[in-house]
Amino acid sequence: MSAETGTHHHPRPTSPIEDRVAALEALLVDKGIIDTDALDGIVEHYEHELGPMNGAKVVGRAWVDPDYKRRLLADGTTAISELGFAGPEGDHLVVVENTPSVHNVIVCTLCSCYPWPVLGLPPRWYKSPPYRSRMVREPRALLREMGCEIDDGTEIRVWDSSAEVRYLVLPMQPDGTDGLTEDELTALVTRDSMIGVAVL
Amino acid sequence: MSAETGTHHHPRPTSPIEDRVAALEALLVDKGIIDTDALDGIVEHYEHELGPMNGAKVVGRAWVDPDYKRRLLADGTTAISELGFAGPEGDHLVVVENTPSVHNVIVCTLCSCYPWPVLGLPPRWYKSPPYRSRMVREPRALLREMGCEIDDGTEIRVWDSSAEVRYLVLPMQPDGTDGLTEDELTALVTRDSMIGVAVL
Amino acid sequence: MDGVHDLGGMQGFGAVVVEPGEPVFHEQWERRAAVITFGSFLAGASNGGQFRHSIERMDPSHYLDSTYYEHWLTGVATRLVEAGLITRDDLEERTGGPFPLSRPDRGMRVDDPGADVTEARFAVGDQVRVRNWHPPGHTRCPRYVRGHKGTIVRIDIVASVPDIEAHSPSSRNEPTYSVRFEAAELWGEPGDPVHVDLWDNYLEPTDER
Amino acid sequence: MDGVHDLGGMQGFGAVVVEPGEPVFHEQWERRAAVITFGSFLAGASNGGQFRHSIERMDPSHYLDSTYYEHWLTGVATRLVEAGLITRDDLEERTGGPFPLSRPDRGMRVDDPGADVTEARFAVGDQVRVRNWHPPGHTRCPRYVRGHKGTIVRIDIVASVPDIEAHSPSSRNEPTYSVRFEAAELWGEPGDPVHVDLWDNYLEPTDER
Repeated sequence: MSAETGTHHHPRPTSPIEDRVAALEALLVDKGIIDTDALDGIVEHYEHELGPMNGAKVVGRAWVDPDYKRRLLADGTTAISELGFAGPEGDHLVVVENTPSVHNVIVCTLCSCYPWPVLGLPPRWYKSPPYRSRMVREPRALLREMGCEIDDGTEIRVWDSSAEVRYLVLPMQPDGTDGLTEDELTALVTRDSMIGVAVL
Repeated sequence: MSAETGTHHHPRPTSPIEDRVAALEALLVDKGIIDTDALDGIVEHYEHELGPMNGAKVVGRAWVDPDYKRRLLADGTTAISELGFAGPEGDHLVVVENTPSVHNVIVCTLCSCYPWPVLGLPPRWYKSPPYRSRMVREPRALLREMGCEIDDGTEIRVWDSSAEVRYLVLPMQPDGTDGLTEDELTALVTRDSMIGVAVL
Repeated sequence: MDGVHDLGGMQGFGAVVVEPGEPVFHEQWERRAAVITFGSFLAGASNGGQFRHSIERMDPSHYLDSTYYEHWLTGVATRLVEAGLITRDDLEERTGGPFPLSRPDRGMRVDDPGADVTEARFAVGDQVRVRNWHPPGHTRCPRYVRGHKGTIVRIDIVASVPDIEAHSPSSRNEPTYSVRFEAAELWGEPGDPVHVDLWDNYLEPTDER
Repeated sequence: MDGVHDLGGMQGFGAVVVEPGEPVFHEQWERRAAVITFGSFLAGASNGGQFRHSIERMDPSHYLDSTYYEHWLTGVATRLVEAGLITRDDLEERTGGPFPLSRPDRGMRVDDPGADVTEARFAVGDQVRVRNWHPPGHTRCPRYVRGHKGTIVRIDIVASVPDIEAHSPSSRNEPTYSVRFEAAELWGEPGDPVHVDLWDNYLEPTDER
């Protein structure tokens, strides 16, 4: 870490991040600006209750229920809220469907927008400069580098979540899984397949 | 300083710059790739023989000798070499003249190109991201911030030295200096006035 | 603001490094930074545009050298100091050392944001061109699409314009769109299309509608 | 390569800090870095395009965090390792620790650079448009003028195209021009003009000649 203030000619090394976080928290509590008891619960909710297991339920349902899938693609927010998933960074959800001719992948080049209610808080690589810079410029090459080979005949559609919409990719159901139950199908769905950096 | 290799998630702090320089120099000498005795002389030449005192002589001559000034503006490289100044980063010199209606300023946004034979090696601020980023985007505001106020009626011409040409600004001769000798005039000329971030 | 945060299309950042089995928070301080950030939103210290812009204003090398939750911490602390709820001296005294904040806001203050726009100016299928402008303040229009032509593929909600809410005591709502850009238009060579979500005022009609 | 080195028009870097009475070299290591750099040129380790590109390929935060002579040192060391004259292991063993080098060259190798162009395609006063392209390798065409219209104000020498010499065992010469761009064209608002020196192949005719 090297955060410095001012110019790099006169470096002013920063305090350790742990000290800075502790100082700001203590200051805000002392001044009565934040109430950590309530907030601890909120963050625990984000940490434990939100995550790709939610998105997987949406995908599993869409695979077994054509009517749900139709509603999901027409109005993602409403169809997803039927399963109980809603909240910050999920007020306007759009689901984009992978098909043999189209593969979708999501990115946020300006910061790190991500559909929290269905995927949880984003992984570091999603927030990193390499992913944010390259996914719009060379999606096919980057997906290949990440182990996701897309057929030349398949168009890759990149979705840069630069406004209010948060995207979820609906992956294709893997071959040979037609006999599985909804729960079994849900268990097959990975976070990366719902971002679009993997296929199932 | 914080140079790290790899990603910032797994920092690998670098060795001190002094150690890196010493190591590379020793390695190249041992392998016979460089001969530091000869090179020391070259660098001493750059450090002590090149600098704004050269450019000042060009400017002083142009102020007292209208024929030289005409040749200087028509072919900077040749006219400057008449005074004995030439060499790397000075093979294609263009002199841009300040007038009551035009103020010129030079920058190199992509690296730090600079007319070495007449101005020497560039100062740090010329090579810094703030100067390189802002001089093309908001020259008038940046010049004002640097203490150089240009009349609203005067066009500022920014020259980004992105190819082979290196620029020298010919400042306007200060009022009330008509009676001075060439040497006295030369002594008035500053580096910053020949970059275009100051007027005399 | 054409800052280093505007990463779309930039080159030279190397490989994407995926950490298998990554936890939600890597260190306890990340969890505490999230607590502080959510708390500061509840305390009304920032709207979305103000918070994002406080991060965009970080020193560029600090931005690139630090991870997401340090961005949050730095942005939140900056906003709290700017709002007068805490002082930098208090912060550094408690920290026992330097606490870098973001650079000052250089955006133009908007006193009158104008009337809301509730009708979509464009229809799905329309060709549009993104305006060429380079505001010193906050915007959600990435640099890599400015000046380029695209096609409206979806009309989304009417929402507060971030460029305004970041620099105004008030706000203006406008329709948002998803716009498809062909790779050749953006990068000058064939490739796959990119869709970018843009506010109404970022767009202009083209002659080719 | 659209890297962080391509700084023209970027925002967020703060004030220009001028050091009064600044020496040519601040530290002895800067002088030694200059010695090494000049020596490596004499040894034929790089042409101009290769050397500049070796610096452009530095890790972006290393680039922003370090000063000019550290850029030189890093570029020169990278080139010497790539040329097989030294190895990174040798370097790090001598250093007694990590010696960061630049990232690998991602430019397209040019085997046949084509014939020299010796006649200027444009005349002073011609309107031109800068091509919109985003090569992964070296170029001396700054991003802030790509796609924009300007006017030829000066025809300069015929010179080796950096984009080619950085990625080819051979080279191609072309005329260079100084091109004037109005502020409104570049930034979308009134202001003072910028002149950029560009190689012939960076430019296209416009309909408005």
